[in-house]
Amino acid sequence: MVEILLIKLVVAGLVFAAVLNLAGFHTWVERKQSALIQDRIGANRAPIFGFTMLGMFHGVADVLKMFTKEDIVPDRADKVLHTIAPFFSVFFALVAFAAIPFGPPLHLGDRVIDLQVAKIDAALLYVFAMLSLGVYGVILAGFASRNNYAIMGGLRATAQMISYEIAIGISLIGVIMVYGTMDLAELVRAQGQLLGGWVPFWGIFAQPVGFIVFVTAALAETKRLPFDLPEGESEIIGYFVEYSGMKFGMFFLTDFLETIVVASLATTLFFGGWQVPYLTEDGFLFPWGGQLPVQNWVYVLLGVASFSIKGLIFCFLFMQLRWTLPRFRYDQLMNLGWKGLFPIAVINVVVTAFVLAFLGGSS
Amino acid sequence: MKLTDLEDRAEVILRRYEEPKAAMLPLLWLVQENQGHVSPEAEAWVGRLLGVSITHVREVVSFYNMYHTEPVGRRELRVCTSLPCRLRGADGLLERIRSSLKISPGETTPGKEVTLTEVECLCACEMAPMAQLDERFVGPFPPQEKEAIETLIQDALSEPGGPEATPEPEPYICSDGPVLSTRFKDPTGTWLEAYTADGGYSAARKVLTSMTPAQVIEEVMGANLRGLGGAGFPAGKKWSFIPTDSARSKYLVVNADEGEPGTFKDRYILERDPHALLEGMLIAAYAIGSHKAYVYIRGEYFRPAQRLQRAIDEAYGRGWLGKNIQGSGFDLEVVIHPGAGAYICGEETALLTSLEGGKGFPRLKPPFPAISGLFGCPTIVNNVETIACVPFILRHGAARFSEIGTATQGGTRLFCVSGHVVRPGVYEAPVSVTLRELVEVAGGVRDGKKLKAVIPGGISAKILTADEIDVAMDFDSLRGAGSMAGSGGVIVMDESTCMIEALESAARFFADESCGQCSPCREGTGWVHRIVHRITEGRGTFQDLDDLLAIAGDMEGKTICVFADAAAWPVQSYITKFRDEFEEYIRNGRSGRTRRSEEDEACPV
Amino acid sequence: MAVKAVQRRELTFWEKLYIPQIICGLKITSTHFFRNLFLHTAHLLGRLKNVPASVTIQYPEERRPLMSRYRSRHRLTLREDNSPRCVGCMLCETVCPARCITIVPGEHPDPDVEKYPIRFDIDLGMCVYCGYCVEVCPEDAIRMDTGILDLAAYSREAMRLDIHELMGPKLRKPISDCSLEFPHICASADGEMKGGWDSVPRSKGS
Amino acid sequence: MPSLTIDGREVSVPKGTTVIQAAEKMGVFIPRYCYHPGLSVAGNCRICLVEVENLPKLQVACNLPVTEGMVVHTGSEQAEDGRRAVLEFLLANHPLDCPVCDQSGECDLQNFYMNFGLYDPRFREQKVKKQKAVQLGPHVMLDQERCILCSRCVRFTDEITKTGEIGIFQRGDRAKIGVYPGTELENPYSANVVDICPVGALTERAFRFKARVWYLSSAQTVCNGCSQGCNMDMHYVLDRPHLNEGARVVRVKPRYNPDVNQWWLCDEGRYGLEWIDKARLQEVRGPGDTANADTNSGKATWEQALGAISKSLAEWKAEDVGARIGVIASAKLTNEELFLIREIFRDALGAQVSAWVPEDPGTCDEFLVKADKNPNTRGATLLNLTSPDAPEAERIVDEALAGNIDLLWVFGYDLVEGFGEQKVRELGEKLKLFVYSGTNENPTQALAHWGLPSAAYVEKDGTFVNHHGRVQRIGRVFSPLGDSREDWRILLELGGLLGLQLDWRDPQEIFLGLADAETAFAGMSYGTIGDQGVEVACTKPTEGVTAPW
Repeated sequence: MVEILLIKLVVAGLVFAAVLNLAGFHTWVERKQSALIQDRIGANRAPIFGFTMLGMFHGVADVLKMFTKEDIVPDRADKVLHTIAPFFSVFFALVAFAAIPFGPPLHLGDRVIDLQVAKIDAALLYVFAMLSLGVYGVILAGFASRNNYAIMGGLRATAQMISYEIAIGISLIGVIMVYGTMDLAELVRAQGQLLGGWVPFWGIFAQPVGFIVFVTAALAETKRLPFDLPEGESEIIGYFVEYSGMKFGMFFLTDFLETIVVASLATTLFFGGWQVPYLTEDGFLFPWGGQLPVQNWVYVLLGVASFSIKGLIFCFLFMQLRWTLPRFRYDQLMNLGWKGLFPIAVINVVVTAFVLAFLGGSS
Repeated sequence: MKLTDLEDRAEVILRRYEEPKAAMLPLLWLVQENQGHVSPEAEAWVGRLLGVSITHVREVVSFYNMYHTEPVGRRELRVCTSLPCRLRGADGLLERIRSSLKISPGETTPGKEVTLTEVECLCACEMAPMAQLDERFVGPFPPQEKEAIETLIQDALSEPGGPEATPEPEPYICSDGPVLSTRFKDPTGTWLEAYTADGGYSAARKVLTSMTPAQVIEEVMGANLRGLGGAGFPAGKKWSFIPTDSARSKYLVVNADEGEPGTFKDRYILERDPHALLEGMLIAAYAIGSHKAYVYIRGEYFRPAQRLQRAIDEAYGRGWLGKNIQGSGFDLEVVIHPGAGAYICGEETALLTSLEGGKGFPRLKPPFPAISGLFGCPTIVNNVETIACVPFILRHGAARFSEIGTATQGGTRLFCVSGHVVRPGVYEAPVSVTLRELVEVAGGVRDGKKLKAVIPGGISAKILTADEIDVAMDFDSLRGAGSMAGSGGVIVMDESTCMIEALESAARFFADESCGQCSPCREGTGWVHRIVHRITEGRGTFQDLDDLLAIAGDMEGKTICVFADAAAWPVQSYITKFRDEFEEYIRNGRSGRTRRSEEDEACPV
Repeated sequence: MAVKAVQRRELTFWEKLYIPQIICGLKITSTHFFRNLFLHTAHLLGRLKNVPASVTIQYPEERRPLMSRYRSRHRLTLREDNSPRCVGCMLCETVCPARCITIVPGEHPDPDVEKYPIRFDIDLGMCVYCGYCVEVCPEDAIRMDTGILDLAAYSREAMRLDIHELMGPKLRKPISDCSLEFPHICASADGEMKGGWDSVPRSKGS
Repeated sequence: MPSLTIDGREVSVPKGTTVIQAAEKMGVFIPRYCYHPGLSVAGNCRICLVEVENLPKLQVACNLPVTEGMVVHTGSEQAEDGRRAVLEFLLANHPLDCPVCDQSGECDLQNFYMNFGLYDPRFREQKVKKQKAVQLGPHVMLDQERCILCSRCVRFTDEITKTGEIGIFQRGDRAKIGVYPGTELENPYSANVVDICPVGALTERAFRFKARVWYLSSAQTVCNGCSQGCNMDMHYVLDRPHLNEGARVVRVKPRYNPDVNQWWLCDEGRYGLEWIDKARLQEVRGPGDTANADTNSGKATWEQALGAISKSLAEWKAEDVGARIGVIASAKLTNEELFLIREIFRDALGAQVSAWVPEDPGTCDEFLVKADKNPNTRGATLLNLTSPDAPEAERIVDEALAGNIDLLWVFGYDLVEGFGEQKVRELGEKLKLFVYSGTNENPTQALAHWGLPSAAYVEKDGTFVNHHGRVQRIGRVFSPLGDSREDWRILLELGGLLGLQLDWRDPQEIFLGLADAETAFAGMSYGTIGDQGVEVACTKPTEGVTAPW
């Protein structure tokens, strides 16, 4: 029992460390990526012993700065809620990772270790529950600040969450219908099959429309451009207007964490999670009949790498979108959510149901 | 001599004046004669005697040129560099004296022998270029006559009071005109006997015994006698302005502050026929009911003042002045008041202010002097020559006088001809004489040169070119010709004259002599001089000529007295009539004629 | 105001779909991204140095040339004897819209100069760099041509420049250590700058 | 009464009036430098040129007596041209150093030049060099280059002070103003030459380089330096305290009042105002919590002070022994305050009240300076607060020392100066309550039980009556410094605490009450007093304005 606990702790620690570091790394990526897009150089200072590492230490400096900055709590703010809100945000963004499998089970001696922090049957529900709860942090921050702009930001966030949560949920129904499970580990495993012997049976192929709806709505969930209306730096600043120091940093962090969560989810749901095409537990089984047996640890490593690369590609994509698209107007946001994504998702479910009925449980 | 030792003499001087402050100039003269200069102690002493603050004494001392505030040499050599003298070589003379004495104007020789000063017109233009050694006029000293100049310098370095080698000047006196100059040639004619022998004082006797003041004024009016100081205001009319019903005392003031460059006629009357002036004064005083007359003589006229004083003393002795003159019951006192070197005091109100012991500031008119003049009392100010005409009128009748001249101006005038003529000097002629005739009478242009221009009435008058001189010399004709008769100083310029340098000389004179009261004149004269001076230094621009005309125009008619106008007229006339020459000078940076810097003694200016 | 109605272009179906348009956008940004990524990498390896990958100027190592009329930090110009040209006319203090200039004039030993500043402070924290002070100065005594752009300090007090600093733009030290040639050597104020805002009682009426 | 036309409008003026006066009367301002209504006409600046029909030349308006039917144009092209020409001449040798000139901003040369000037100067020559920064006397600096030789100052010293210190030396453009070398411009009115100087040639040494005039605000007040009550404008600066080392009053200028001071102000009054900003009492000082009531070492609030004082006074009243209260008022207080003191202390409490304090007479002359240095002695007399109607201060002090008075309030008067420190110290020990209220720190204040800071006279409204019986408003210039309060406010609050029916809220209302109560002031109000004041009804022609005009 203690062993299991230890193993879980190690896995949880690994996820925690990876995700947080990735989030930190994101600040650098965002700087550099935007710089490259805009023909700039981007962060290239903050040397440590003369090394600048392409400006990578700026993130470190940022963190140090945020920790040492004066923490301001507005006079009329609700002190407790104001303090709790950022922790809420970060916490729910982090715990969402618990249910995401990031690799195939690892055989260590005779012990099988799931590369997933928590094996939950209805993991999908859990993840979305956590993501939905994240909005509480935003709302609390907005209300506790006692600042009109903050409240406005909080309200916008709430409305946006509700509008897009529905689209996400419905878009995923198709996935669930196709794979018949809500356990993410199962879902990933199911995507390991081949469709017609050649094409991996990934969600993207099974549910292309669902994917688009999901990605769009999930982006909205992250409150990043082009859906950053709750923040809206150029108009209302948003729910964290009254935050400074590390509390602000936590909202900032949440932003990146959510990006990673969404990227991970998209990978898991639509791109086969840790699956590598044609790679099974026994090795590569190419459709043309070729075979390449691999050790279990290679298999696991390849799985983790696959998951990571897919996730990073999504992160990159989201970032690229953020530096490409301008912000939506609020009415456009609502139109898109309610009049665009929602009906499309519903139609997608119906069409999926029909297709499944016709195929008659071929999966 | 100590100041305390002068108190008695100061007392005598103070007694001459109605108000103590009026004794300012004589007292300062007294101090300077005895101490060589006016020291701060002396200023305090004078201020105390007069009941005037020491500041005001210093004001007066600093205003007049002839007072020294610092110790000076035992002798003073004043070299005139005004236009008439410069036309005949005053610059060369000054240069010789400077190089010989090794001092600049304003400085004193190290041994305190002599102080050299450069002065504006000493009104002895007939002996130009000339100088004044202490109280004596000496001249002429053409620069080429080196020996005469050396002699003058030796005299200057000798002890005062000793024998001097420089001869008395011998001015050319050809004039024996009908009215004023009949007695000039006779060196003994200044004595009372000689004057009475020539019929003098008969007019005065007639007036005192048989005429009323109104009749006298009537007679003078009928003679068309104009004020010959320069303004040309009918003398009789002026006299008639004196309020007859006023109980206040009335004053007659004779303006002998001759200062206009090119004019020297009054000096001849004062020196050679003082009794004519006294008789005229007696008649005039009778006509206006005055019992006190002042003669304001410019400070540089030492000998004329002495001659007049001698005549006055004689007249007192013979009962022609003082109480109950010749038993007629009429009283008249005459006081000579010395000026101290300020051209502006020739203006009648400035003369009155100066006479009252102030700086020579012209007064605002109204009120006019005939209503409120000297000491606030009705006052008539007349020029020496004007008054000297009066005996003739009363003796021979107004008609005789008036028919000599033109319809609007009777009689003759003493014309002072100077500059580039063969025989500079005083010429009496009827006022109807033309300018060309005058120049010819004076021998014409010297050295056979061609005539270039003539100033008909003293330096202030607008210049006339050689083509314009066929004009009668009375006031109205000259005004018609665009100039003025002024003081009768005719300055002749030949073709070698540089008009720019002539204007510089005039401008310097006016800048130097402006009293500084009214702003247009104070600043304008200095401004004009600086521009013209800059042109003579070769740094002129064509814009300067327009500026000069504009400044001159702006100065005109905006001041208390006509000094500013007088300063503006030469500028306007020289530039408009000789613009080509000015432009050529500016273009070349120097005169196209002769340059002063060259040692060219034959062609001064 | 005239109102001009601009007809919006009706979106085509493909445009309404968003997705192709988004992809177009992504194409543009991605082109830049990958091109620059390639070039930067090449530059790191010392290749293709002549092909620029960015428009960035690396301030402070690289600086763009300043326009001659650029308004940088102020300085007080000097006479030949190293005393300030300023005559203390206070026109700059008068014209300053930010009221950042504080001048206390004093009597200069040379009567032809008459006035000179005992004190001349500019509070850069308040300055709006409008340059009016330079425009208005009748003596050309103040200029904004030092080219000093990096104006940062750790306190508001440190943003206040006194006359010593304004005369020698490098100098920032106590007056007692000052070696600048002053006509007065601060003597008329007993070696101190007088009349500071802090020493002045605030009047209620103002 | 000849009538003339100026700029198309007809006006009738008394005979002998000059055109400049006639124009001024009808509101046409003709520029002037040398002309000053208080001095003789010099006519030398030539700026007041006007065009008169049928006269060939431009005339100076300052010396042109009006004649019947005269038609004057002040703004015609000819007149403006003439003025422009004159201005150009005036500026020819002017150094044009307006930026460093103290007069800049209130300079007639600057103003008229802006109106008529040739902005492109034609004068390109070397200017005449004259002396700058010449110290003429204790109060006046001279800049000969800026001088336009209008001779106003010369005429002022000749005609008004008759001291003749200033003169114009030399002639032509070398002419310069100055005093005789080695002498000073030192007469009791010397600073007036600065006021009348139309340019920056004469400047005040006290004001020199202190501030630019456009920083100054101005308010009307009267001088409290002596019983003449000269009208003046107080110039102050509140928003640039570095300029004047924190003092609010920068300078004062005389304000024209034909019946009091004309255009002039004495130097004593002009420079005697430092006390307004220096060494002021700014906080209420009382016995504090210490049992020792004989010191005022502790800081207190007004509420504590007035509460304690009124309680003591009320006790005395309850015992009906009012005569044991003594009040030494001051002729430096306003009529309103003296009236309140009389109402509260003498009439309501039955105290012995005196405004008659021993004081040595100061300097005086036959012009403006009066020996009585209190601005309101006449007012105190009219309110019967001086002998013989009231006891002298000396008697009150004696009675206090004799133990007949237990409660003493001194308004502003420095007892130590009048009676010696020993006596006052004794007073402090003997008296049950010893209150001092005043503006500035002095030894008496330190010895009183309560030291109340009161506002300076320029910090409150009110009226003074000058020696000649003229009631003048002093006008409020500043708000009281620190914690200090106007005396009338202190008295009104005290009256309220004592339960007296005083229905006045401000000096204006108090004055109306005073006008009702005193026949000398009958019918007056602040409205009728106006800027120039009015004479009290029963003016005794004691000593009139014996000015030399």
